[in-house]
Amino acid sequence: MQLQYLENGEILENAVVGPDTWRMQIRSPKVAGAAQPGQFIMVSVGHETTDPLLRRPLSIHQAKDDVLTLLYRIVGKGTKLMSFMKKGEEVSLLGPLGKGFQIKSASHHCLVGGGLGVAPLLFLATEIKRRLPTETMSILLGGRSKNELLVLNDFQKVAPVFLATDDGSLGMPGLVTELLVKEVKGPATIYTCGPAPMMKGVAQCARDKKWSCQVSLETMMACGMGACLGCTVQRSGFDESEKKYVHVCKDGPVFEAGEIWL
Amino acid sequence: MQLQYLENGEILENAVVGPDTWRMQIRSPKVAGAAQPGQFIMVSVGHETTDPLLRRPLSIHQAKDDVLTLLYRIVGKGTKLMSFMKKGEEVSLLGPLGKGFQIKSASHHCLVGGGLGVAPLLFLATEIKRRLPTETMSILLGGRSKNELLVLNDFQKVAPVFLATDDGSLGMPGLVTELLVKEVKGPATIYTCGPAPMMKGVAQCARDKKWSCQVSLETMMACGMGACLGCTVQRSGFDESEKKYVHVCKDGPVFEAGEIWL
Amino acid sequence: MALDTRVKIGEWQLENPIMTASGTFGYGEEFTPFVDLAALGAIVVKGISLHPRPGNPPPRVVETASGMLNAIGLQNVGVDRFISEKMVMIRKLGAQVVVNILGDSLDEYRELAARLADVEGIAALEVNISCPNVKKGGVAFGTDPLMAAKVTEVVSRQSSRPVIIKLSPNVSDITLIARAVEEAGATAVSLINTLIGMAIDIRTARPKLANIIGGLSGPAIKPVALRMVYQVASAVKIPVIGIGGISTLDDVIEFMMAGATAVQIGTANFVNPAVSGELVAGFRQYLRDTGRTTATELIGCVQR
Amino acid sequence: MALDTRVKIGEWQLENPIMTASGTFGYGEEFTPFVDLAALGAIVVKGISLHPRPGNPPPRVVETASGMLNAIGLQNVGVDRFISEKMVMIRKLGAQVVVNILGDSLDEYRELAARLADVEGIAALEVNISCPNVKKGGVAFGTDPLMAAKVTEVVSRQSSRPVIIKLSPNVSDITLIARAVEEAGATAVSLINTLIGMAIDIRTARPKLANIIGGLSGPAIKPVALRMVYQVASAVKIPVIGIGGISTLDDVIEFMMAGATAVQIGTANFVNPAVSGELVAGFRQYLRDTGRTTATELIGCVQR
Ligand SMILES: Cc1cc2nc3c(=O)[nH]c(=O)nc-3n(C[C@H](O)[C@H](O)[C@H](O)COP(=O)(O)OP(=O)(O)OC[C@H]3O[C@@H](n4cnc5c(N)ncnc54)[C@H](O)[C@@H]3O)c2cc1C
Ligand SMILES: Cc1cc2nc3c(=O)[nH]c(=O)nc-3n(C[C@H](O)[C@H](O)[C@H](O)COP(=O)(O)OP(=O)(O)OC[C@H]3O[C@@H](n4cnc5c(N)ncnc54)[C@H](O)[C@@H]3O)c2cc1C
Ligand SMILES: Cc1cc2nc3c(=O)[nH]c(=O)nc-3n(C[C@H](O)[C@H](O)[C@H](O)COP(=O)(O)O)c2cc1C
Ligand SMILES: Cc1cc2nc3c(=O)[nH]c(=O)nc-3n(C[C@H](O)[C@H](O)[C@H](O)COP(=O)(O)O)c2cc1C
Ligand code: FES
Ligand code: FES
Repeated sequence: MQLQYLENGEILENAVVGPDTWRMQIRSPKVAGAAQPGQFIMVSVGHETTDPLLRRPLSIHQAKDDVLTLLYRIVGKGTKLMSFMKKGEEVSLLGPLGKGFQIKSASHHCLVGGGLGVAPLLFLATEIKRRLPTETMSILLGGRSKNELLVLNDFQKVAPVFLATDDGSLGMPGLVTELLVKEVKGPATIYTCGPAPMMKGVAQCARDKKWSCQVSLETMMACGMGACLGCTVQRSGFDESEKKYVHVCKDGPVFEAGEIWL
Repeated sequence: MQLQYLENGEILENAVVGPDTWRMQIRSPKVAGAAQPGQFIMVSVGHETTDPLLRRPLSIHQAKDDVLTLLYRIVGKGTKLMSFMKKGEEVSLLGPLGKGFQIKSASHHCLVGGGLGVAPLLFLATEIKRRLPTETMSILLGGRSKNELLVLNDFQKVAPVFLATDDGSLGMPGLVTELLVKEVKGPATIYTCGPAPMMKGVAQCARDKKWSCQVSLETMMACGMGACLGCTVQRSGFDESEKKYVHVCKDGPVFEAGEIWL
Repeated sequence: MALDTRVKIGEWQLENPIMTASGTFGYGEEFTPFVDLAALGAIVVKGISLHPRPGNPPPRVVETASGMLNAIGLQNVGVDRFISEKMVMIRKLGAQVVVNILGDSLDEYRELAARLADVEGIAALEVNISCPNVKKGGVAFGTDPLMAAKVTEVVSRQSSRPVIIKLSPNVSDITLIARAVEEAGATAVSLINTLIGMAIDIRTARPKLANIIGGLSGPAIKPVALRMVYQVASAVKIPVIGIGGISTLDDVIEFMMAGATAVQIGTANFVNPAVSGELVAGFRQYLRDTGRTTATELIGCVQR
Repeated sequence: MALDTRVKIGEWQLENPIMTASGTFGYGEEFTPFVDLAALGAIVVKGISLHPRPGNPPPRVVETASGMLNAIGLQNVGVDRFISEKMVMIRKLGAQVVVNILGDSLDEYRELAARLADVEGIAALEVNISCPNVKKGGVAFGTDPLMAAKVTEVVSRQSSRPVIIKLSPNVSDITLIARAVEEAGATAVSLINTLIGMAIDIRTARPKLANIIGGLSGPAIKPVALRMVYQVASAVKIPVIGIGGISTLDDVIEFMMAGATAVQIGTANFVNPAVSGELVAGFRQYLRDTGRTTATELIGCVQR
């Protein structure tokens, strides 16, 4: 079984990087050392108190040497409490968890992210570039408007970035799926993370073109490690058998699009 | 009914003053303005989380102009969370609550405190001195050992202080009750707060000498304002009637010793 | 467009669905510095018995994870002093007042209802058949459909006012009790009362409550309360008043969507004594923000 | 002086009273990076049914105040694949293994017990008669003393191993069920399973769980669980295994003082996957620090 750790990391940075969006850097040699792109961690957000009770799943935004980076949006009390954490404090991490992206040689690598879905893509882009330095890659990012497009510079350092916003405040006006059709001509391998409707659109488009497409899913999670069976999504093409569901924390969070949506 | 406020105060200081013991100064014009010696406040210790759920009762250690001071010992998660609060943060206070000490002219005022029981006595001493400047006062403080005798300088500024420690590491070796017998010869009015056994000893001694004695009690509390009926202590000399119990948060926390212990 | 925040319990119309729960709001006056009681849907006063009760010895309360245990033991001044002293003060508060009663025999319930029958300033009676803290009576009535029905009958017969039966959650099937009291003529049911719980101080190996067991309340019990409100609302036609861990506006809306016509705020009053008034204001705002015009639209609107 | 941390459930001796609860510990292997499974008193595996079950549609879990709701729907591979695949792996873990079974008919319970009868590497059976998530079966067995007794009989007759009956807390009087299964031959009882609860997403006016209702677990339910363990331990002579919100060493001690011979750790495994092992170490230390020499001294030592 893959290596997993329970590690108290030291917070090196915890700062705002966008509207309600924060980035936390943590020194956690074990977790950072074992991390693969597309994997996630479960972070504990309270001090000894029982509310919030459960750890929160967050994608590994970047892992370099002994430093792990998280990119998170405040949507409730757990992420709110995370934003109160200060440099120098300890935070408990469980990870790395789940199956990440498959990185194989391809004629072109295309990363498509929407909203907070960009989180796992930076680490992915970095690793594709490191492992397959000779291959081409493009990064397509979408959001409702300009200020939803996060950490652009970090992406631009790795590969050409194409942008789309619903309100046209930055990049092409429209959806990132249109951007995909417009910018990616030749055959490509697609990696996508973002809101479900966006990912479905991307998967649809990839299927039409017979491109391979990996999607990164989110569900509610209690344990993050395959113990509670709480994080199911339905598999395409299976009905009443015990194969009907896959577990996002263990079988995923990254899946072949076809496994989830026919 | 007496004035009570729900006020968000600004933390001016939160620092260690003894073993596991902290002092918090809060700018809270309303509560500080209305406070009387012996009264207490209910402080909320969590951010929006439901554990810990209830406010915590703490005595008013000092109230000067618009600043309220609390003296607290870390005994569990609520006080632990208080110790994490930082200068500049807001804290919600409910108060001032309860009936404090009766300050009447007396031939001598004697304050007897043990352990954290010193908390309400500083404000009391200050007020006795302010309201009855010509009358004599002595302050008797006891503890297991030296480092349990807290904020001595603050008391010494107000009136002569006599000390006793079980291990003799500071002041007279022995109990504060022995100190009372030794130091206070003439008739006196006694005000005491501390561990129950100590207060019983003091009350006993006062009764023998026919001195009036006020005791400040602690119980578990849910509301602090007379609504839950959770903070009862049994009254002396009442049995099965509805007068059997008094409520520490409303009828007290300060009582005539005779009302509780015959 | 005008907002209609009113809800009806039998013939009784409340200005809004926010009430306070018995035993958590004293007799109202303690909260006057923090809440305009007249602005609340109603206040429910501490449970009243025929004779004065001293209540249980201390300790009576202890905190638990997101909740608290209480074993007050129904301390109260008795119905006579309640009428002669407390009601005089309560009438001055200008609030809609529900009087919560409890007995340990049918006769006691009957007698209580009779004495309160023509006391003015009382909007409704709430009958506690479920308090877990008193060994005799209490639980027995609340867990047996027949006894629950009998209590409902005797009280209803004595009272021209709405009679709200307050149900115990410590039962296998709360809908059985709810149906029984509905048939017996209850105007409405309120639920839940506290779950029975316990805590031990391991340093002394003694129960933390002198009464050994006590009633669990607060956010911890909200999921159980919401489920029971949902089940009961689906099982009876009379109005259901939701109680149990309600602290925020979201909680209020959840209970109404589950089928509650009104809600009661209990333990949350201890955490924030101003909360009931804040929820009334928040409720108006919520209706506006969600483009609703009446409170009644919310009742039971959860999708099944 | 030597410490004896062992406790006995029937003829079965556990090295210590710390077990993990069914459905919260997978089949054990997930936790091998964090816990030495052989050091635990025992592990209880996810509930097994006669036929494979896909379980409920998502969402299946939601957090509540100091707790969580789950509606997994008893997803499992079925007894045959459990025996042919899972048990092979489980035997390698070197742990004491309790197999949790559930059925929706007496025949199914009988058949399950029969198939597991001579499978090696199983220390005991735990019979779930209380799972609230499945509409048929489950609850019915657990809330009716007669049915509970019948299940106990059929399973015991098929099994030479200790049979632990796991009780539902969603009943008016849990001691009735406990006594019934004791008389029917249960080796021990374990309690509590989850309380039935619900949560609503007010933005969509939909239940947060696809199954609408689910089982409430975690620290929120601890006071109710402790009270039931105390009541059952006073009502039966067979060992009681305490379950419900246990997360800390203090919790373990509270349950043992209330009368539990052993305890199971559930939801806490999700918060800290190493907790069960930490509690075993902490338990030894606690006995030393309090000058005790045996675990059994603690059982039921709370003052009444
Ligand atoms: C594998 C995985 C990776 C994720 N990566 C990231 C990331 O990199 N950055 C980021 O900001 N968020 C990420 N999320 C979502 C993140 O876990 C939730 O936003 C977070 O748990 C909310 O916690 P909270 O206490 O702030 O909100 P809560 O108060 O718990 O809930 C607030 C809202 O968030 C929703 N929510 C709660 N938990 C989850 C969850 N596990 N998944 C989806 N929605 C949830 C609730 O339904 C509710 O509507 C990821 C989720 C998963 C499953
Ligand atoms: C009127 C009044 C005035 C007080 N003044 C002070 C003060 O000035 N400084 C100070 O340090 N403490 C004071 N206390 C005690 C203080 O309220 C408790 O220590 C505090 O509530 C513990 O909270 P916690 O969450 O840290 O501990 P918890 O985790 O809640 O409990 C830890 C331990 O403290 C005990 N405890 C909890 N609440 C109370 C309580 N209300 N009274 C007594 N013991 C309790 C518990 O039984 C437990 O043993 C006062 C109490 C009262 C009633
Ligand atoms: C301290 C306290 C005293 C209570 N006294 C009564 C009572 O006298 N009569 C009654 O019917 N319910 C009583 N209750 C139950 C509450 O009215 C309410 O049903 C329960 O607390 C659940 O709501 P909550 O979680 O919002 O507190 C009491 C609850 C508490 C906490
Ligand atoms: C996700 C989850 C799945 C569970 N599955 C089962 C099960 O299959 N069989 C069973 O008897 N109990 C099951 N339970 C109940 C637990 O074993 C335990 O009785 C309950 O959660 C209370 O303990 P806790 O508060 O420590 O979690 C499950 C609980 C949870 C949270
Ligand atoms: S979150 Fe527990 S199994 Fe996936
Ligand atoms: S603490 Fe609630 S009445 Fe005293």
